[in-house]
Amino acid sequence: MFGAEFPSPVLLASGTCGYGQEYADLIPLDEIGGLVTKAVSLEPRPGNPPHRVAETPGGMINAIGLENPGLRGFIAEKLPWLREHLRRAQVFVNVVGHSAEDFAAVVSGLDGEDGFLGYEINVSCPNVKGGTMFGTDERALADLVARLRGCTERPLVIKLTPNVPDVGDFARICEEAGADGLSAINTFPGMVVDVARREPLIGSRSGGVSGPAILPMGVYATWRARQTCELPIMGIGGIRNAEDALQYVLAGACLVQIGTASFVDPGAAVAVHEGISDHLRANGVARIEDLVGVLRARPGTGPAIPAG
Amino acid sequence: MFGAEFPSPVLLASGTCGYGQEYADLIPLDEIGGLVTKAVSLEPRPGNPPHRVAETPGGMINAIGLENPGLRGFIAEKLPWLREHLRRAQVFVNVVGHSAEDFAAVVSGLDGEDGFLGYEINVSCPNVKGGTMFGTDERALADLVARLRGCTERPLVIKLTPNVPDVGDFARICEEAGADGLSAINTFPGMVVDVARREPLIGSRSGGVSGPAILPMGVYATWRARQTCELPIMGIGGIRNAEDALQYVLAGACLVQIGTASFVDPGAAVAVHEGISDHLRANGVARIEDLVGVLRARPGTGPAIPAG
Amino acid sequence: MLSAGAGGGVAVERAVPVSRRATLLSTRLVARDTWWQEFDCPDIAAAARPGQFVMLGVGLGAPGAWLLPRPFSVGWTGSGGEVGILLRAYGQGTRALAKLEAGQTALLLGPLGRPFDTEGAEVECIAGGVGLAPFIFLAAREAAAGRRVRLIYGERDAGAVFDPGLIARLTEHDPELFTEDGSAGRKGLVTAGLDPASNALLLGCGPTPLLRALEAFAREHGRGLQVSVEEHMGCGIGTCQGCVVRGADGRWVKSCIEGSVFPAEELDWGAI
Amino acid sequence: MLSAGAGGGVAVERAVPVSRRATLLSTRLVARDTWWQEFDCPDIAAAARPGQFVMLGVGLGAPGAWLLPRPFSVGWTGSGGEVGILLRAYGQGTRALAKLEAGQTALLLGPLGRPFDTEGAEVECIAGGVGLAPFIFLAAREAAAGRRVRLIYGERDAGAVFDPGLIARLTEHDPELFTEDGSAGRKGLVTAGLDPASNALLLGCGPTPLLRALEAFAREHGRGLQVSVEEHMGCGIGTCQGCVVRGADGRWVKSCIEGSVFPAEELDWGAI
Ligand SMILES: Cc1cc2nc3c(=O)[nH]c(=O)nc-3n(C[C@H](O)[C@H](O)[C@H](O)COP(=O)(O)OP(=O)(O)OC[C@H]3O[C@@H](n4cnc5c(N)ncnc54)[C@H](O)[C@@H]3O)c2cc1C
Ligand SMILES: Cc1cc2nc3c(=O)[nH]c(=O)nc-3n(C[C@H](O)[C@H](O)[C@H](O)COP(=O)(O)OP(=O)(O)OC[C@H]3O[C@@H](n4cnc5c(N)ncnc54)[C@H](O)[C@@H]3O)c2cc1C
Ligand SMILES: Cc1cc2nc3c(=O)[nH]c(=O)nc-3n(C[C@H](O)[C@H](O)[C@H](O)COP(=O)(O)O)c2cc1C
Ligand SMILES: Cc1cc2nc3c(=O)[nH]c(=O)nc-3n(C[C@H](O)[C@H](O)[C@H](O)COP(=O)(O)O)c2cc1C
Ligand code: FES
Ligand code: FES
Repeated sequence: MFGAEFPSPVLLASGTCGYGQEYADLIPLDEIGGLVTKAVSLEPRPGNPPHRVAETPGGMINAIGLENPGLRGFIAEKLPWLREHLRRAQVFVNVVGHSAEDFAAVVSGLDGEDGFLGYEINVSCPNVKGGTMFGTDERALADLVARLRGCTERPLVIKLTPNVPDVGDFARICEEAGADGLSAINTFPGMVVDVARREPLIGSRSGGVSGPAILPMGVYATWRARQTCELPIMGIGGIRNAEDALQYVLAGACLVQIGTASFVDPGAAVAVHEGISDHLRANGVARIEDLVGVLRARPGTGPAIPAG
Repeated sequence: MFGAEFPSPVLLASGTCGYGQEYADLIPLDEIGGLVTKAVSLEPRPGNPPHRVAETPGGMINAIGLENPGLRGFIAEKLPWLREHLRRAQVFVNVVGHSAEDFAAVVSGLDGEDGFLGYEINVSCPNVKGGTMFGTDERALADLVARLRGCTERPLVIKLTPNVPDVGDFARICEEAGADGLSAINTFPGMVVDVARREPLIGSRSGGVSGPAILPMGVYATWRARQTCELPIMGIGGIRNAEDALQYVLAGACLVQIGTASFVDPGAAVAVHEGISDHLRANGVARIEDLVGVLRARPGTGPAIPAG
Repeated sequence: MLSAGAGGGVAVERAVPVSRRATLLSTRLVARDTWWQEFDCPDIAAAARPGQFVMLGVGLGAPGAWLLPRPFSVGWTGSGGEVGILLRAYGQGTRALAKLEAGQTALLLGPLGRPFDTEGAEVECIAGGVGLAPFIFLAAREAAAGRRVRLIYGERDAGAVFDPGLIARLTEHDPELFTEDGSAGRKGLVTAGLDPASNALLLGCGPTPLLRALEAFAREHGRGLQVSVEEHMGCGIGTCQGCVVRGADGRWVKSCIEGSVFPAEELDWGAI
Repeated sequence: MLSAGAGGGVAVERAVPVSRRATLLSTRLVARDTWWQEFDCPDIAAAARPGQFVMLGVGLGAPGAWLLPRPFSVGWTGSGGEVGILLRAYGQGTRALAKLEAGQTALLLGPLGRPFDTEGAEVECIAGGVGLAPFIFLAAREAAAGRRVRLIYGERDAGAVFDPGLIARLTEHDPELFTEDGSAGRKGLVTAGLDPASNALLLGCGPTPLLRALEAFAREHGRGLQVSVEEHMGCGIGTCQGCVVRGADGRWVKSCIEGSVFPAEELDWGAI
């Protein structure tokens, strides 16, 4: 997978594990599949005013504002730790930018460094040119992926946003433009109102919703992406346990990422990893690859209108 | 509002209250604001194979497949009951179609009948011409709304789908095309995998996710719609109690709809109605209109990147 | 308040459902993963008929908890307004409901669905697992009216068998017990208890394979059969159309109001 | 395992946090909506220092329940490995956690954050409401070392006051009590207890208006002040950047690792 060995199909999701260091004290990182770093942008970003996080029904909302030390800060302060402390765990660097140039500069600036496997491109952010998000604009996305493909031979994974009519279309675009894989999905835009104070609870007003609440949406997005392209998929969104993770696998994911669940239990990723191994053993499945996307049709299933 | 008196700002949401009759035995329908019927299509629809519903974390998934008795069946079997039994509760007929012609035929076919106030147009369904959903295709949506506007002088409310990059764009399109109001939001596409059987749990594979899980997304969509247009908005998605409903009101909704919560407690809509009244009284607010969209900015809030 | 019900072709009269917050009077582990719960719910107790069910949930208030109500057969009603439920913990929802403790409250919506229609007939009840519940209710009612039914009850093994003493006390009937491994009662499937020579009306409740076997038996021997089917439910009252099963005429029928008890001939057995 | 912590400019050594499923040994309603909970958690008990906190949650397994952990000051540690928490039920999460019963388990992540840095100093602790918790811990530790601190504790009214007998037993200190309505202790705000003549290091924990008043007092009188701030938290360990407050230099600082205890001069008081 991505030309590398993953000790497990379970990774920690971007933004929920920093740059690895803090979790290393809590869980054996080299026993899970690895991690995706917090977003790295060209310049350091200060992030949003508080409150930045709050609980929502079955999930949480966050608006960190992509706070990060920037490309140089990442290389100087964060990458050395990853390089020196991880032996088997694989690392993807989550990359964010406000323009294709930004993204390209981060990827080019990192590409000669050691200590990570590839990139996860976070396209859930506004494109200063044009105003739309990269991840919701077919043309901008295709151009971005093609451009980044020219900057690196490392695994280039595009993290899809679910805010589109059909994730499948965007999956195909990424494949055609030269991506090596997909991550599905990022958060949903949401808002929490503090009724007593009559103001948004979150400092930047709106934020991204994650956690179990979005589990069925993430599984669906993974399945759609699997219908339209051949790229390996990392399934993300609401995974709490092995059963949730296996929903993603059966729908088409070959790796999964654990985000919000780690806040509830720092051992969540390890438990998912062990639970998947148990499931494979109990069901006589030799390799997880044998389960990827093998969803059977239900008897009597025909073309149907999903909603209502 | 919509040229009519609403006894309360709380209505029952489409698809969760049938055509009113069953709930009339359980709650005093004339004390809440009214209801939106199950979708009505031109021809009867058989609906999807089971399972059609299941629980998800913080919500549920449904894939009923818009089963309904069709325009003639609705007029013959369902409308008479609504006409004869409701005195103060307002009724919107939820309309669905596979083509603009279908929609127009339902609206025209109903327009001369008594027993309802207006239409809620369900655009979360595929357009046979073109393949996209009406609700995610700016052009198709504008044409549809303009066409329906020509068919009726009754309140014409468009029910927005959240599966778009920015609900605000679609809200504006509806306003420009002549709609009288908006409903925000319909369900999110989702999938649940039965891991033991390795098949989708839902007969039609995917379905729509509703319930508290989508509360922050619905509040956000309401707020976005309020930013871009002046139309009255019915807030829908995950409302369990008065506080949830007031989040929608403060974000910009003047009416709210209760869907999934009625399954958990058939008295939910009545409780929300009473809770809102209590809140207004306790806070010395004369009319709920005084709260609509009055969200204050948090101190220190500036332009910000919502996610990550 | 009795109505003919909203379902098509429904003969038996039934009460209009009510929604009540009811106190759990007692709960008791009666077999492996299986609880007998009695709720204080006089309105439903007074109106329910055997074969009907309730939607049982915790409501919207419980902090952090989200649970759609789950359907359970009315397993018994007491003269003090008690409603008894035989609950087997299975997935998320039933595990949560099994944890309810005496003194806590739950929301009950009922009575729901079409009851068994046994008017005057001689009756044989065939129960698989917690499919026993509606027959406890039926047998108790019949016993109270001085009548008897035949009660055939099957489980996988002795550990799963609902306390026979309690069954006897509730129903004044002794079920004929079968277990698959022979660890209690007779060894074998519950269908082994069927008597080809009898003419009694068959009532079946339990897993789908059992219902199928009963249907085949009834067809072969020209016997009347009513079965209670299980399908996922949203509302329980006929509004959401979530609970359909395929009818003999090819239409989807709502199992919450046109069932959950159906005469076998109303169903498409190829699709059950 | 001691490290200097990942936060910038952090002087006091602190232990690496651990995540433990711990049994609730006892829980006791000690004031209106306020519980004293003791968990069996030797690792955290051994490592925690006054001013540090834990993230307390129910984990992922509880069926139907979803709860992000909430931060709570370590309120005391026992020689038997107990960790004491003073928990006031407020919103959804604290209401759920308040319902935990003895014998049930919860997940504790800790010890977290920067402790108070009081090395050798004479200390005055000013607590508003459950802001008392870290000072119970501090006073108990000081008492065990044969030292004393001044403990000033304010609440709205007598009903909210944490059982003085229990405080005395845990800390061997008698707090100077203030209530806003005078229904217990002296009438007035806790800041009325401040002594302009003293030179002791001030430690503050409680609602923001109290912290602001302390800051103004400390600035006016040239006194040292450390405060524990409260901000919403995601991870509690410095990875999510969810918990920022504005630092004196205008940067956002993570209150979970650079705080929650800050020397007053490190914060931008215009933004607190
Ligand atoms: C009319 C009727 C009467 C019933 N009577 C009893 C009874 O007396 N005692 C008893 O123990 N059980 C009874 N059941 C079955 C019981 O409702 C299910 O075991 C329960 O819904 C499963 O929920 P879960 O959360 O444990 O399972 P999960 O699999 O976690 O549930 C997931 C979803 O599937 C649905 N679901 C799963 N299995 C069933 C099922 N068999 N029937 C309906 N929905 C299902 C749930 O409602 C939920 O939406 C009855 C079912 C019906 C339809
Ligand atoms: C370092 C620290 C130590 C604390 N020590 C104690 C203690 O010893 N005893 C005690 O009773 N309380 C303490 N608190 C406050 C306690 O964490 C909050 O009361 C609790 O998080 C509120 O959760 P809720 O679900 O009741 O409120 P809700 O308003 O329902 O919570 C909604 C969201 O806001 C967050 N939130 C709301 N209020 C606060 C707050 N004041 N601080 C942090 N997050 C908040 C919650 O985490 C949640 O994400 C402490 C807080 C911090 C940061
Ligand atoms: C606090 C927080 C910060 C996040 N930051 C990022 C980020 O920097 N880049 C990114 O691509 N995704 C980010 N995400 C999204 C997660 O990686 C993940 O896609 C999402 O949370 C869904 O997974 P979950 O439900 O398991 O949390 C963040 C999520 C959270 C909760
Ligand atoms: C079982 C079910 C059926 C539904 N049918 C329709 C429908 O026919 N037309 C429609 O516009 N929305 C339909 N909806 C969507 C709801 O009206 C509502 O928009 C959605 O459920 C979100 O609200 P909630 O979270 O309060 O349920 C249906 C929802 C459910 C749960
Ligand atoms: S469960 Fe809703 S119609 Fe049957
Ligand atoms: S709470 Fe996550 S960084 Fe502080």
